[in-house]
Amino acid sequence: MTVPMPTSSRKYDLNFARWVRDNVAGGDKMNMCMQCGTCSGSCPIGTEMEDGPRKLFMMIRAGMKEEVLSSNSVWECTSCYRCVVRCPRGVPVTYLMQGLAALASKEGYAPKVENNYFSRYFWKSVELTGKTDERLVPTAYFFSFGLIEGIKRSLGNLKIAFNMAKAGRMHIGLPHRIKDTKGLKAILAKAAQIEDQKS
Amino acid sequence: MQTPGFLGTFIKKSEDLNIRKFTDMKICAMSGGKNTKTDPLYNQSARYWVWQFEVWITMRMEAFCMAGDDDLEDEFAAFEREAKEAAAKAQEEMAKNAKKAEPAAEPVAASDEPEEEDEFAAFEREAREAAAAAASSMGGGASGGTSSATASSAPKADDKADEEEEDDTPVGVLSDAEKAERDAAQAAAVKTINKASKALFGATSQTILVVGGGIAGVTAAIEAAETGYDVILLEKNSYLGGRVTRLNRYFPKLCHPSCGLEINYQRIKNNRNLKVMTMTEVVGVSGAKGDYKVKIKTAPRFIDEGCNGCGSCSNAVETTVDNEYNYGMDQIKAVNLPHEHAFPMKYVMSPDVIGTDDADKIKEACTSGHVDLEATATDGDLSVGAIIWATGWTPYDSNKLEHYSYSHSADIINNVEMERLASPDGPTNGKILKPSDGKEPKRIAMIQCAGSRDINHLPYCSMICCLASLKHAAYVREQYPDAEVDIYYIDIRAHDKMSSFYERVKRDAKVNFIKSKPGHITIGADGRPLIHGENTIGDREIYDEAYDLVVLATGMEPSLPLETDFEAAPERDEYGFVINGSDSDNGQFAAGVAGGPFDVALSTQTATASALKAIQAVRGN
Amino acid sequence: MMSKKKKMTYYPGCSSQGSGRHLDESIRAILPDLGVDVVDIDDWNCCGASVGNIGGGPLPNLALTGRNLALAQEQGNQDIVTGCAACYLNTHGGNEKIKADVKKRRDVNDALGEAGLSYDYDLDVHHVMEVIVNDIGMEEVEKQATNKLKGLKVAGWVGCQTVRPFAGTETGGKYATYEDPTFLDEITEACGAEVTDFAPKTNCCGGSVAVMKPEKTLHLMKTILDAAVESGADVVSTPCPLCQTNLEMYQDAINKEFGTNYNMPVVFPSQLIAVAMGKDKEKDAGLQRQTIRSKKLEDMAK
Amino acid sequence: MSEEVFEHKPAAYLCGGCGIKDALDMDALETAITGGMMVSNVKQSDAFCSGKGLETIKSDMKSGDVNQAIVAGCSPRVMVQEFNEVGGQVFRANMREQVIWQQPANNEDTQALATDNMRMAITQARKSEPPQAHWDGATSLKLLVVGGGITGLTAAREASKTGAQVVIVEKTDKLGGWAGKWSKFIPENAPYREPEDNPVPALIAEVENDDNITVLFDTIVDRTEGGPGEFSCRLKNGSGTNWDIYGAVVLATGWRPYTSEDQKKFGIGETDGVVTDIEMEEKLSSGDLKDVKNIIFIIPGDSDRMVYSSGVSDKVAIKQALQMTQADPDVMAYIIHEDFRSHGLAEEFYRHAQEKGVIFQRGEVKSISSDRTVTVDDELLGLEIPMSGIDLVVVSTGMVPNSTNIDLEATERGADQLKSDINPVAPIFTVNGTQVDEDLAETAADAEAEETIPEGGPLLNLQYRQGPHVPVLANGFADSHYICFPYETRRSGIYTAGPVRRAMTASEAINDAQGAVLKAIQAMRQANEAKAVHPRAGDLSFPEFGLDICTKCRRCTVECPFGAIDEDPETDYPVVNPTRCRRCGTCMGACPVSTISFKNYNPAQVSDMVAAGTEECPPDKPRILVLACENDAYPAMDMAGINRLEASPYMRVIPVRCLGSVTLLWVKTALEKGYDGIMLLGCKSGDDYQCHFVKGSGIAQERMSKVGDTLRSMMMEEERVQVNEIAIADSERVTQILNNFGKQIEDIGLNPFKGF
Repeated sequence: MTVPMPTSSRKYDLNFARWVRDNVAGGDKMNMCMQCGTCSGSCPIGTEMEDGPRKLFMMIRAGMKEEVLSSNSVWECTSCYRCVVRCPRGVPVTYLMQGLAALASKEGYAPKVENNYFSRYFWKSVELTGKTDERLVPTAYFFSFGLIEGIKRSLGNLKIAFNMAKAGRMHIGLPHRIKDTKGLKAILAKAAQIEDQKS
Repeated sequence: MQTPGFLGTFIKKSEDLNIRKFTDMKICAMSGGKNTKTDPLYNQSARYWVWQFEVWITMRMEAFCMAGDDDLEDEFAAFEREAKEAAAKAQEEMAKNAKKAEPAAEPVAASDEPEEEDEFAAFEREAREAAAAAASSMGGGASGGTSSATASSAPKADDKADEEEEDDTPVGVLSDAEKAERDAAQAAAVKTINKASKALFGATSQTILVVGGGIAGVTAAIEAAETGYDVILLEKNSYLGGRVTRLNRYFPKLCHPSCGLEINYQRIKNNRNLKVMTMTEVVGVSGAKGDYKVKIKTAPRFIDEGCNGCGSCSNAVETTVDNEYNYGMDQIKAVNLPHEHAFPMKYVMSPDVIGTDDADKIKEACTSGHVDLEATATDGDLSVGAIIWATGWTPYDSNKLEHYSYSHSADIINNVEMERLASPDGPTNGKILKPSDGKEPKRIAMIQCAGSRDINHLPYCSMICCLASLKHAAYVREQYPDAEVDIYYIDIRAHDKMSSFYERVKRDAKVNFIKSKPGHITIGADGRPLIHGENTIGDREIYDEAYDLVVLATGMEPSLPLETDFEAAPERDEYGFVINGSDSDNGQFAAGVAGGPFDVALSTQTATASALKAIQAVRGN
Repeated sequence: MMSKKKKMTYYPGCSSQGSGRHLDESIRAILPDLGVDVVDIDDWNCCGASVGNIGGGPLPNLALTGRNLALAQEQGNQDIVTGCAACYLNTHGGNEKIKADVKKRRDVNDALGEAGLSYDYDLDVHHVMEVIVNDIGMEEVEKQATNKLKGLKVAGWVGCQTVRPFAGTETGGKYATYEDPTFLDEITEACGAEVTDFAPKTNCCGGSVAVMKPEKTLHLMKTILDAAVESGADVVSTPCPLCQTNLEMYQDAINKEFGTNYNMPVVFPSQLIAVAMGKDKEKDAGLQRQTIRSKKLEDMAK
Repeated sequence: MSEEVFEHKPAAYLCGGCGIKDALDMDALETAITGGMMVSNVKQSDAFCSGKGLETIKSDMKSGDVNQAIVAGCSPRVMVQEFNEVGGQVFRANMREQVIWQQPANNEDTQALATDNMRMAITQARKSEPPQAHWDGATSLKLLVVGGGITGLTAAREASKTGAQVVIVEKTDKLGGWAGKWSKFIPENAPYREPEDNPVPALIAEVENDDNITVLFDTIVDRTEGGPGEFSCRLKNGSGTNWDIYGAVVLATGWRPYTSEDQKKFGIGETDGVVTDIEMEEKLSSGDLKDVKNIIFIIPGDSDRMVYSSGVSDKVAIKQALQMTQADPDVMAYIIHEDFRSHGLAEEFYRHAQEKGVIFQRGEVKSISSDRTVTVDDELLGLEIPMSGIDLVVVSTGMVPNSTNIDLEATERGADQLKSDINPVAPIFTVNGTQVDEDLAETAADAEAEETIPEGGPLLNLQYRQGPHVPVLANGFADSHYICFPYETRRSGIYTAGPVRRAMTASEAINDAQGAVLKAIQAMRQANEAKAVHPRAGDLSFPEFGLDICTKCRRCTVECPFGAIDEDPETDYPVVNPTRCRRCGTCMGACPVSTISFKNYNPAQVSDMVAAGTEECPPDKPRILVLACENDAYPAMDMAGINRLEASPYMRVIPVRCLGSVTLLWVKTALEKGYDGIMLLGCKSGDDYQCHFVKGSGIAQERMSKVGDTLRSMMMEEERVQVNEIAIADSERVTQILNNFGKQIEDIGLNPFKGF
């Protein structure tokens, strides 16, 4: 059954919590949070997050959909899994952050967030070649900010690229690709289709 | 990651907490002041004179008895005069006081006062009768004269017709008919009593076994024994008292555990139904309710039962071992009395000594021959009808809390170690000092739920830790008026009556409460522990705070291992707590923390209940 | 220690073809001698990493893992081993999800069916560190490490995803703790090198955020470098290719930002083992692939 | 009571073990005993505690030549069991802990101390007789249970199962109380996750079918006289009164709902769909909740309420929320709380509720509008959140203990008694010598004490001199020595159980009832054997009153901490209720004419001991009398010995049962006999008392505070008599205090009466 994303006229939508529980990966565990702060306190870049996972979960309970999906916190996660292993209630915080980011991306929130671009180009590369190209993904990502910004960011990394190439750690030439790109594409399309049916 | 705003929040919060603090108020006077307030008897200025007079009487009385007949007349006359003077003075004082006390002057005020009046009457009567008695006991036969001598100054004490007197009479008077009813009921009751006593005192040959001699085990054992049943109490350690004997004080009264233990030990010493076996563990249980066979193993003490505690053995050696009583925070002689309050007060020798020169020195030092170097562990079998598991708890292993760096800093300790630091018989003689350098800590953090309420460690709440930390804050604040204590918590779980203790500690402006479970602790460049986390209230803040001393409020794990090879093992929940036998009725019961994470009040409560259940089991109910 | 040679299917991961070539090379160099023969998954694809969950969504991301697992299964049903932390986390985590959740299993197989593949979920996925600790054993490493790295001081930096969130779990091999793992130091010692007192063992370098927004994560790497230098280390050893690359390539940026002067070589434990086993310093240990090179280590290498 | 004349046949046993013989001149000691002390039968041994040593004493006792053994050796606190077995009265002179372990060996002063200790012990024996049972009548073994709720029902069933006859007095016409109405119970059994079925109906059936149990409905206890084993109770119901005799009482009168202004602000009873958690139980039982899809439970965090609800309300809210989601998984249940107190294993219950989708929010509810929009000041978000679309709001109450009968009018005497029982602001800890919440202590003490005095009349209407109520503690909870000895009250034989003691869940009350029953049965048995109950359990001694010189001053009746002494309504003489008595001796200390005594502990005896301690004192040596509480101060002094802390050799220490038993006679004797200073060491007094006899220590301080005037009138310095509170762990402090006192006395100079 497809449950539409709740769109309530109210600012605080008490059904949002349940919707997240049923529709976001790991959302069933979100409710186990007891607001202790271990996750945000453990986060290596907790200071960079506006809200941090704990507060996000509380906002979800309070039904603050807009604020949750437009929070920068979901995009800052480094996936270090410190919060996951420390969480006294077994909440898979990292997965939830990724899930919320995916949701925000899908729902059209936070289009200007850098990580969103990065993950999009990353996925593009995977879809096309079956592999991540360490050259192309960052470059595409850099240029996603516009031509000037792209050149600036690329130049900033030029020395790194040079060093890497010198050490033989930068692949030169056409991107690596898997043999069965067609099969992979079909698999991913099917998976995306199944996923769409769910939500 | 310095977050200066954080401290500001602290200070603001502290001020809020202390909003009701009025600095011009003085501490309530200790006992005198309080009694004056609360006890009507003492609530009169005339009381002063009553006491004064009492001292007189006491001191004179014997003088009369000693004095010869000849001196008596004079002595007595003098006494009488003094008594009269004192009485008059008291009356005057009383009158003055009464005026002050009843400005309302309502008619009911009269009935408010009889206590006072009566007191005075009694006071006078006392003088009269004491004198009469003194005189008559010496065969003076002056009773007539005596009563007339004092009667003039005293109202009639026996004037019971007075209604005010009646009101004051504590014991309501029954009519003759009512008395007859009561007496008939009493007489009738006596007839049925023999039958009842047979049922209640039904003899049983079965013994109750209590495993574990901490506060719960001691309580269960002595309560059952004082009810008239045979009890064997096993304790793994060389002394009774378990965990609580290593606590400095109890919350919320902040009194010493040894105080209640001493009473219990006195009870044990005077009870013939109870047999205590120390250094003994259960290694096997088989059979069923009413007929359990319990295999026990007693470790060698190397000092036999006859030890009289003289200590000459200990004086004979210099070798030391880790002091288990102080959680290894210091050393103790290899043959020792584990602590000053150890019961039984008998020495114990470390097995490490066996085979060394010290062993011979020790043997030689004990002139009464109570050292047995050949002692070995002995096995035994007990036949018992019911078993009470009072095996208590073990502090959760702080080393497992890797993110709190317990093993990386001497100044990160746990709550049981804090108890020892604060105990007069602890490694620092009760002075709370930083273990790293022995200096006084100025800033102390306490971290709640260190390993509790955590599915990676102990999923349950250990119940005691919040209150223990509040108590630890009190220890610190008493010793260091300038020190600041920060308590990091998820929820402060001060249950039922204990919540007023929390409310009161909160009023200390230098005890701060931060709703945050810290993420981790690192060691700063200056060697001080640095706590990292998120303050969860309001505008969340990520903090890094340095402390001189960090106390991890670790929780309790049941000591009885979850897996035992007992044939008839007690039923257990998933954490290893013994499930009380009330449902399965297998004659095995839990007392204290063996049955769940409890504080001392609940441990003694459950222990008393377990004694009843065990008695029912051995009675065959 | 293993009595018989173990056969495993090897999943190199995307970094093996770029930034992490020296990890790949050193693993391939040491494993057979230590008793593990490896065969690559034929036509393996990307694991999806962390950002795959966002870019592609949970099920497509899981399907990537499913495809690798299905290929490995076709190839002879040997357990999978990988050296990359992210590959391990995704492949092992995905595998466990597929095993535990009937619905996910069905969905993944539905998707795999589009390419004529299927996965019966009876493979296990291991990290190469887990294999070294649990299957090979430190004794064997020590025995074979004949070219002892005497005097080399090594700060063991485990990073995040190698141990989190699986190293402490039953299926993850239960070979290390999350906060204070010791295996890296044990490898260092087995190689005859000296372990330095290095506290931020499991600190995060910023991961992919470091690639995207280095300005937000430079201080994380600085903390690690600070501690390494403080401990007197000659090199930092880390099992994670992203950690290695980040910490190595951002040192210039850190020096610029904080006015420091760091030039700390960052190597893989497999490189240390390779050198200690007397393997070729370039072909096997890949020491030439360091952008910051350790002369001390290279001098010890054969 | 028939009494034979007791012939004293003392013998002294001088133990030389533990280094005593190396530190003391044993032969000189023996000579002193046979000489001045006039005990001819003296034996020496190296270990009287050994089998051989004990055998010596035993055979002497058996021969009939000896019936009192005075053992000089270790402290009376050790080897108790061993010496208890010798078959006669044993007196102990502490030569070890408090002599040779604290004094230099082979020293004149040490020898004098040892000799005096022996002299005092011999004097003690001379004025002591073996106590005999004071009771030869049968005592009742029937238990009275007041209250027919879950606590009372459990108490009755458990007592019956242990062989007792039971009467339950229930003031309504129904058994079960509050708990009987609950739809489900909070789980107390593993795995502690799901609400459990209500056990009360089955329990009621069990009680009703039990031949040992009688249930009296619509009945209250109108009057209670007597004591354990002989409580004469008049029970009253609509049709009249009836007397019966009981051995002990379990008070299980339960609780009533707490409501505060704060709760009223939520519109309970006004706004449709806002109910209390108690009303919610009825709804859950009746199933009247079909249309409720969104429900909010509010646990207000106000501190006044906490003491009545903490840890209970939280579990109730979880239970009810779980019941809602179990009935209909689509229900959204919110719990708004501050500190969430699901302590202990109830954390499982909390987690389970979260698993089931119950949502927990931390914050304070600001308001509830008429359409039930609940505005929460969410602490964690720092925002006010309006939660709308709510069908039902449930507000937690609390449990006010029924430590009184609120249906009855309070009497003035009763109120006075309760007021003097309560001090909610007893000192807890001090910072820089100031109580931490001194503002509260000063300003709120009286106000709060007034406020927390429970309303209503007495539950048992005790015909005790000290008032009709069972004593209460702060907030009206029934008396309980609630850490170490939770069932001990200041009224022997009356045990409180269940929520009247503290807020607790119904399941917890079951356990509590079991404990109280054990104590009640124990008290009945002890009374039957004429033995004292806690803490001097088994003691056969009891206070005897020489009424011939009694002045009816009422000191003893007023001061007895246990209300054991009444006044005869006709003659006004004190009447002791022996089974109520705990044998502390406070009455003895109170009596101005010293006419109250125990066979083995009496004013004359200790007075003589005091005199004996300074009998041979050279005129130039100071002597200090230490009267030390045997429960805490004396053990602390022993521990000072164990720790080999050096002490002044001029102390003469006499352990007393309780400082409350110290009579001024002893002080007077001491001053007359030339002691230079007197130190009384007792336990912490006051509301947070550590005195095992509750008030003894406080009373002693009160008495002694007046001695100063007398001293002045004798031209002596006030400082010569001091009282100190000593905790048992104070071994170092007690030594310091005594040594400082010794110095102080030296500075003042010797007692001018010395040598007269």
